[in-house]
Amino acid sequence: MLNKNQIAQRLAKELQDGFYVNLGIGIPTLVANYIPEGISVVLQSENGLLGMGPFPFEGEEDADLINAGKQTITTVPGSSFFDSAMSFGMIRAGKVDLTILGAMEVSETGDIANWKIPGKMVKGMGGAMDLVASAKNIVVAMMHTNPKGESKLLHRCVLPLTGIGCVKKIVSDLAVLDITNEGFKLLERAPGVSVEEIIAKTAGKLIVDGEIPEMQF
Amino acid sequence: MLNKNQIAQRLAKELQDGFYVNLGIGIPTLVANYIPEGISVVLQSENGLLGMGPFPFEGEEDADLINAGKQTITTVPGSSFFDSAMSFGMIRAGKVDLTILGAMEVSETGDIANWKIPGKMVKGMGGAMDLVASAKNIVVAMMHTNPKGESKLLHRCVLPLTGIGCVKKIVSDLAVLDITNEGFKLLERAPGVSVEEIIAKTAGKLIVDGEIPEMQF
Amino acid sequence: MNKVFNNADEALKDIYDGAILLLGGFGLCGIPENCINAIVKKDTKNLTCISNNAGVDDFGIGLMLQKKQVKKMIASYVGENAEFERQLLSGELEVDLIPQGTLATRCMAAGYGMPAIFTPAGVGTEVAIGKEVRIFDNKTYLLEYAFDADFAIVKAWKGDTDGNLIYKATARNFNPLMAMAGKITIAEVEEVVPAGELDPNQIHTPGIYVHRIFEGKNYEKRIEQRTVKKLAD
Amino acid sequence: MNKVFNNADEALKDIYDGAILLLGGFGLCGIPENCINAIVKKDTKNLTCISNNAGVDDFGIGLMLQKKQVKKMIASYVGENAEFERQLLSGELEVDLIPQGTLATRCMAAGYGMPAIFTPAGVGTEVAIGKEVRIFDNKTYLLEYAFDADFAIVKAWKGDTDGNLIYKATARNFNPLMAMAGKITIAEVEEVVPAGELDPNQIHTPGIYVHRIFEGKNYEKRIEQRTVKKLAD
Repeated sequence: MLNKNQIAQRLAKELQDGFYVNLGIGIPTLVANYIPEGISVVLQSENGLLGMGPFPFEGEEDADLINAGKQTITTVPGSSFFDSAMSFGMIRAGKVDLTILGAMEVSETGDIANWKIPGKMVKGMGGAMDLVASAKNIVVAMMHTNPKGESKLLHRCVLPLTGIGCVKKIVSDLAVLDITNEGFKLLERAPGVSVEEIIAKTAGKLIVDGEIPEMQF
Repeated sequence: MLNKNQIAQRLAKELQDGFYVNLGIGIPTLVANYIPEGISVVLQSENGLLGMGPFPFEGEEDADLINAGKQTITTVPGSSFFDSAMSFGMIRAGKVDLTILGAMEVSETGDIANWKIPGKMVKGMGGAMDLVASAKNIVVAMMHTNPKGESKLLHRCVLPLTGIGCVKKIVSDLAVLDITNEGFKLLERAPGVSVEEIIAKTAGKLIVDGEIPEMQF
Repeated sequence: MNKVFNNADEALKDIYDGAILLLGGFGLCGIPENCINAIVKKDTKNLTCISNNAGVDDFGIGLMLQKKQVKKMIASYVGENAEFERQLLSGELEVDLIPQGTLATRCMAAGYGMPAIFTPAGVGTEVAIGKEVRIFDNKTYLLEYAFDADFAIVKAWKGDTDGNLIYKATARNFNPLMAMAGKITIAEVEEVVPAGELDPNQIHTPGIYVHRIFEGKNYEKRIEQRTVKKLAD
Repeated sequence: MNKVFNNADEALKDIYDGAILLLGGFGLCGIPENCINAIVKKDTKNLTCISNNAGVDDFGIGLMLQKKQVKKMIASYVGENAEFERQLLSGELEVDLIPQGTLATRCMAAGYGMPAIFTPAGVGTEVAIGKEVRIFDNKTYLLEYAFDADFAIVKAWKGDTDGNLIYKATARNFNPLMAMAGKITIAEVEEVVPAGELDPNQIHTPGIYVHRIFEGKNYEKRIEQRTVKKLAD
């Protein structure tokens, strides 16, 4: 079973040289720590920045320079600032090559729910609905099950949806899966995790085709 | 009968302090020379400038700084440059207080034609269609008749339209007229021009109500 | 025509009960601190606030929520505010949560004289309920209307006496969009300079969109998530 | 990933017969001179050119018209070009004249992922023929579609190796809008600097929209209407 940093590390393998990438809050943010050698990507933050850099050194924080998670950050050379309309404009126009975000539930058809638990939690969708409706390449970082051990990879989502038919791939603590026309397709399993465990913890339709390799980092 | 500069001079009386003004090509451009003392207006050029100034001194022309008539110009303090989408955005949103433009024909209902003579001339509408469709206050500068002496203030326009029901006022070489629900309404006559001449040279419905004063400059 | 005011109280003196306000900022970044404090002091009521976030409990729009000045909140994310959640769950506060890009683009639409725009955000979700749907080139979009707000209240870095504004870094966010979208736009800036001092090539919001400007005082610029690297890292 | 090319020939080497091009500039101001000359040299045919104007007889897009490379021209104003008028009247050239703000906003729509926009420009005129009409709040609008162009070819003042662009004065005009709207965007600039040299707060076109950039040579920057004041004035 992967920890959060290992999930981020595996997600980083989805990056390609020259990609513009939007990383959501939580595990996706950690992906920035694992960008492979020799690959250059530009991080987009939907509050109006291309070319997000690492956190600032202590004492160098600038309240006017934050990411979409409201964290103080820095910029890298070649960065640019713009307003929120242009930010979501480039997202809607498909200029962002890869979007990685978290999810509470994903369905076997690629629906995603991550913004609301009726009666319990209403934080709002932020930019997630725009991102999932627009990005051509959406990868979800999530735990395979909830704290009670129930699968979060479902036949259909139970929670209010963020977007429909949009998720292309999932990297969970247990596995890497594609979303195909036939359902979840198991691609890789986490080190030490058996195919049987993944099958048991995936409620939606799961395709297991041939030998499933262990993830490489 | 007014010459072009006098028409411009009369038009300048429509300016109010703090107005943002778009001046079309031809006579309207000359209005900038007659801005009344104590009044400050900001000139918008739809190719992307607020705060247009006078022509540059010889030798100081900048090919990157022109107005919508492609003339070399300067800027005044407080000017700003922007792209054409924002330029027409502010026009559509009604932020420009006054638009003065030329016309080939105007109808008694405020329709305007100024971009095309079928079979003869097709230069294009440029920004005129956007301006007349959006501006809340459109004043036309024009000759009352064509070179053959035929009225250009018509019951209905004959030439292809630029916009419908949009012109609020006309300053011609003979008269100042409002466009009202009942047709052209004569407000002022040019020095030495009789009401009878204006009636004779106005083909559209003309309301002459009481004594018509001579224009003041 | 003078656009320059002495302070927030003067710039906001005609804000009235029941007004619809656009309030700039993302989180606590680039929010109009002086204006918000002035509205709290003035105790204007029944406001509709359109803003990406609702501040935190004791800063930003959170202060207006504490005083129950807000009737309705239109935002994309409100997850940092216990009082907000309380008022929402108790039904005291009307809330319309909308996608962030939709929020931004509905402001832009108002500023650009476009009555409505199409966006795919929210298709197939509860956001789409009751909305007009249209397919272009095999993709489904929602029709979303331009905001119609009484006042836009924004924060910029520098501004000039003609109302031209320049924002700093990610404090830009929604501010230029809201500045374009208000019937009356009030900008508070860190520094007001005479017209002519700002480079016309670098203006983010042309003065035509800004009706009132003043130099704000004592910016706190609170940081919500202070994330740092230690020098040793 | 390298975006920097040596010259126009290299940056444009995959432009093909029948392509749809967006070409920046207003009149002769801010036009991509080097790219236009390269397309003329390459003699690409059957092009659809979307540009506010069509150059003059012997400069800008006029050069492409002289060589009959243009099948269709989409523009707002073409009144400075005798060869254009001849080809139009003879039927050799297909022409779509559209309002200038519509041209600008259809570019922006493409760059912002909006399939269509509403504008009042052209309502009640021949521009409206065949177009969908819709009334919002008692005002009538036309539905106009985002451009779908193969290449956007723009001119900026400065650019960096990541493709970030800054325009100068009114040479900005349509360039940033077209830069956003191309499937492939090619920018020629007066000066290419290393990434990091431009102030991120002053970028007009973020590099995400720009696929290729090169430093143009020998700009003529012809002036169409040289209007001056004599020093004595």
